[in-house]
Amino acid sequence: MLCFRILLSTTVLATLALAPAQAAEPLKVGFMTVRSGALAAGGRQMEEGLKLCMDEHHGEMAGRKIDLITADTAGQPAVAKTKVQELVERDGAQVLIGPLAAFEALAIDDYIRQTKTPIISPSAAAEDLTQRKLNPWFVRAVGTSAQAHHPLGEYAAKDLHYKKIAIIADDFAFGHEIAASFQRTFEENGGKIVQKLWSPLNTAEYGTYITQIDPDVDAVFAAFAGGNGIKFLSEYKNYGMQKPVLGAMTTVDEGILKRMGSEAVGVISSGWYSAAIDTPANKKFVEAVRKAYGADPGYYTVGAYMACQFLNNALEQVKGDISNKEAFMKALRNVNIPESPYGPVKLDKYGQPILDITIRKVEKKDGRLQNVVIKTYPAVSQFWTYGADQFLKSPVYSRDWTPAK
Amino acid sequence: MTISALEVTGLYRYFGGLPAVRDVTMRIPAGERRLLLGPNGAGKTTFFNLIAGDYPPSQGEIRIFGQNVTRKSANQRTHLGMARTYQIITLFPKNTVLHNVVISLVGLRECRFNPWSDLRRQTALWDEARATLVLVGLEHLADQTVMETSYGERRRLEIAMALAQKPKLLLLDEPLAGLSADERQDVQRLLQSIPRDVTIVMIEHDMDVALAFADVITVMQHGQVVVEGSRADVVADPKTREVYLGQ
Amino acid sequence: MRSPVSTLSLSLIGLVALLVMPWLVTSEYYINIASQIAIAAILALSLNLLVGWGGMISLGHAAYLGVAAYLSIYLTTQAGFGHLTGALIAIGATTGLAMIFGYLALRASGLGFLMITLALGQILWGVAYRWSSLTGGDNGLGGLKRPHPFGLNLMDPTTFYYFVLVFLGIALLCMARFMQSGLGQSLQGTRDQPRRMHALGYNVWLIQWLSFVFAGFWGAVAGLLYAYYNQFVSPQALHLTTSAETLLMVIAGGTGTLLGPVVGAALVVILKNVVSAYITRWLILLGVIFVVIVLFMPEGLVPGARRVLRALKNSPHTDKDADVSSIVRDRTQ
Amino acid sequence: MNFWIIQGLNGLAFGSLLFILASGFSLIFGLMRIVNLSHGAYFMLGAYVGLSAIEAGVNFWIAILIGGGAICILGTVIERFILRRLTGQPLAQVLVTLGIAFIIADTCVWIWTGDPRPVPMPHELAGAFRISHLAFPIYRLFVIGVAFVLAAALWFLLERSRLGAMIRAGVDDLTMARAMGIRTSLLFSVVFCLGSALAGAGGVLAGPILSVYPGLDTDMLPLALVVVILGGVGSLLGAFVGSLIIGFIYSYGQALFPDLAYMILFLPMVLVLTLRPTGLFGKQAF
Repeated sequence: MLCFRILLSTTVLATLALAPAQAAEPLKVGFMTVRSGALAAGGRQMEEGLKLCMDEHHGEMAGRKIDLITADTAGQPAVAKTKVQELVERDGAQVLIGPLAAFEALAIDDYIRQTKTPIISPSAAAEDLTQRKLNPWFVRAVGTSAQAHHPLGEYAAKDLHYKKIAIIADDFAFGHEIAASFQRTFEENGGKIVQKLWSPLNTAEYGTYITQIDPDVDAVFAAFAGGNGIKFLSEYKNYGMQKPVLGAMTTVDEGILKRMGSEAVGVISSGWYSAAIDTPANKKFVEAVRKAYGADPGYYTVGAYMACQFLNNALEQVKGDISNKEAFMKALRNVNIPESPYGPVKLDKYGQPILDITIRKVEKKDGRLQNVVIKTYPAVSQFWTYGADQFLKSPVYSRDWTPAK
Repeated sequence: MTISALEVTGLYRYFGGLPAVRDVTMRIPAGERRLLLGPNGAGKTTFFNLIAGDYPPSQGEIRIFGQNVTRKSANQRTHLGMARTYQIITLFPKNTVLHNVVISLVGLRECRFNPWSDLRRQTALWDEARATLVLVGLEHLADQTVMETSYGERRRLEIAMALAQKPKLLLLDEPLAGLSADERQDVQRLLQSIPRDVTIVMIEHDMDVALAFADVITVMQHGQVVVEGSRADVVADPKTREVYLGQ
Repeated sequence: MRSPVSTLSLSLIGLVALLVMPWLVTSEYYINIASQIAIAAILALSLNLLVGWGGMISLGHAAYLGVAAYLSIYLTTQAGFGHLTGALIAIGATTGLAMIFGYLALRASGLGFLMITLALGQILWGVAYRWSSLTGGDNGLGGLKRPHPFGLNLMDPTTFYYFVLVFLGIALLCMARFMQSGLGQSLQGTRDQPRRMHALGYNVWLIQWLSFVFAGFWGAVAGLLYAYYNQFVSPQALHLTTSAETLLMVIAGGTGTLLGPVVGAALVVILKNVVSAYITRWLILLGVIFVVIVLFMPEGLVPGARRVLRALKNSPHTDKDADVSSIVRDRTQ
Repeated sequence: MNFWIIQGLNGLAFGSLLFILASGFSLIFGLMRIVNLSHGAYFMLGAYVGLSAIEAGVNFWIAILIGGGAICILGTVIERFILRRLTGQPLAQVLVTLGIAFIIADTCVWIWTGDPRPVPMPHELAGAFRISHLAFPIYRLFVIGVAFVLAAALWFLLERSRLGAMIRAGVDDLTMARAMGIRTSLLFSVVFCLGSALAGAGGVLAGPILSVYPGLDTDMLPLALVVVILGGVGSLLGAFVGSLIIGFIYSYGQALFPDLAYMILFLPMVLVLTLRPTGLFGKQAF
């Protein structure tokens, strides 16, 4: 209690103090990651991305030392809740980065509102976090599930001229949202989703599903998260399947692409990031990651890295003074980074970045598999071309969004 | 016509195709002392278990005091006034002697379903249990755990637990087995002190004790009744000798 | 024999410590941890009823936690019920579920019982995951506001802590009464000698079933508090690991004791939430602690500590060798 | 028609995997009455060890032996120094094996970083086998073959060998077996080693299909339990038939009732257990 009071009083003092006086004090940033359990791989990549960014800034942003406090949520919502309390109440974190999974982010959503703690999401892609359940203290440093896959649907119909596609996706919110967004733009451009297969997240083997795929389709859209993409693609090949595969961003993410073999070659996917994006900013970033960790950066690495850059950008706008939280939030929503691994980034008024979405194809280059960019859709909004109002009128994408025909 | 305490008709029980009890029919009038004799494996204990309701018969009918209990479970039969002891002593070893008797008493009372009222405070129950212990001469051991008592004392406690329920039909499975001569006398005296209106069916190997005790004797072999009759009849019957000597 | 006086005095000390705790700790964070421990303790106590006194090892106890939490949140945030109605329906329905689950699970005993409870738990987890229109799928349900019973502001961590503590107190009282009640004694009898209990006139199945339902009821209470605490529920609450953790709390603390599950709950919650901040590989530590408890205090922490204390008391010269030897002697008995 | 054939093959292949996983569990439970909740962790650790061996340049077949051998050693050590001290305390054993499962799982994240890793399959078994329109992975056919060979070998071991006679005697009546002069202590170690080795080797063998990832242990353990419970404990035939039934339920069930995908394995188990608490082939209740 005593400590807590002291903490309170320092906050009060800080509020009263002038910016330069405060600059001397380190800024406490709480970072929620996953170190144990099934999501540990993503957690580690997040830590790597964040560390890289921190090192780039030599642990200082806008003249303030950054005091990074890391917590392991174990990928469990209830633990995430305790951990966010630990970071905010006990350790006095003033800004949060994390957590990894959407269900963790949703679990702490109420708490964030109550404590009015600015939080930057480095990976959770759930649509509603920046849409129907808008949280004024929440900003996302990655795309939404649908943001990356609206373009792919259009591309599949217009550029690849596919007519009939079967979807197989992880049976959880992320998979539902990706599948529905792809289906929407694909069908609006004349394609037809003839089949939707939902495999449980913990599906032991995909043989049962692969053999159900309609043989008359032009292609299969496979939307998987975590390690399921590895399993699916290798089994797809072993079952002698010939139909081309379209992937979600996470199906062939660099984080798992490094573990794949020839089965991944040729998979076309879309995303807001590829390690193969050919810009100086990204080349520099990829170089650094390869040097430090010996692998290409993927979804989680770049997400955490960018979350950290968002923080830096916002801090510079307020000159390191976050005593006025509203002002800081405004700065955070005003983040504008013209050159980043993503490309140019700025946020819409919902706290969601507007991003270049690339269509990528897995190819073997320089002795490793890469998501080579074949087309770029510049400055894609989370609402695609529908406009926020119209988009938000319909309910969030779900498993039953539109049945297959 | 008087109602029989126990009436068994055409009772069969198979274990994996092997009959342990075959076509046993028996009628025991109220108040009778019946002895079951027979070599090991004759099916006596299986017969007991069928009557007690540990498992259902494969065929046949069991009536207790005129009521058909063939499909009734063991606990329901107990509530009809039946009690039994076990051949291999199955007490609650970590509890006190007195506590064991209380458990026996609670079995017939509604408070066995009460999740709230403290059993320790129901003094009537404990007094009654203590009185039963006095009856069997174990009151001095009331507060010892069963683990601390001797084999003979446990035998008597077995009987006390059965008697505490004030049964009208008492099944005793070898109450004298493994006892020393002194202990036998104690138990024997105890058995003799049971009121005459209680029907007793007893399995026992000790011929002298058993014969002195029983009104009617049934000899079983291979799951069947071989001889049935008064003491003298059974002893005189050549089939009895065959069962015991001629195998 | 344990001495009732020292147990009582220890419990009193514990009670006082629990009551003044909010004044001693340095941050609301720890008060929240204490609330979590108390909620986990209620769940562990209810499981202990089955495991400790009934000898029925259940690996599906998260079912009651999760279902009550889902129901209360769904009813209040989606179906428009008030807090009290929502809570009552949630607890009532969950207890009803325990009636059905008990009916199914008690058809088997021992490992079969364990497996049926596990399977039923997994089925519920599957339902929560799949039936996303109702449960929110993996995203779970949120948006629950804590109620304001009797004008209490439960949003305040300290008030909430006392609120939970009252329930823990009632739970402990009920468990203590249960242990000594006719039903509790009967249940312990059916654990040790089911056949004998049958012959003594006990309907073993009914007694186990009633206890199962009673345990389910307390599981539901824990679930309700869980929902209020987290203001959120996801399939994780129904997952096998939650059941397993609860079982670990019970066994580690000491089965068949009153305080064991509370201590076990504290151990697991603290390791998972507090120690994990300092030790990255806290799961390994958790595993090692369980192995060590089983090997050196197989009866659980609470009875084990009692034994060690007794051994210390009994040796007049508290020299270390004597202590060790008396512990060893105890063990070999 | 094709649907029934291909899903039947899928079920057979998955059932075969389950048998390899569950046979060791059943063996250990049958003889020693130990519910080894670390069995899933053994399976995962075996797969990781095998993977590391392959990455170090070892041939796939040798890697299976290495995976099995490593887990055999681990299992024997755990049996000798931990489980043996807890004979006759099922609760303590449940807790300790659960604790060990935690330790193994987290150690795997520690050593192998938590990235999902496919185990490369031997080149000679890659690709699909085709008859007219049907295509089926050669590796899965191979796994089906392995399961049948393993079942036969285990049957031979249990029914025809001296060791098997001792194990059967132990399963039937432990005290009797001791009285007959069987060194049950050694027997336990051998059986635990064998059961663990089956889990470890099974992990490597399953690797190319399942790949290895944190959580593989908790995904697989319930399946092993389901198989053993459905088939009946301590019965080799039960484990075999149980595995195949579960395999078929899994493949047909997921295809025919996608809404029940998450529960498809547990519904039949509840059904069987409530109707026949000894399992399909078990002689005794648990």
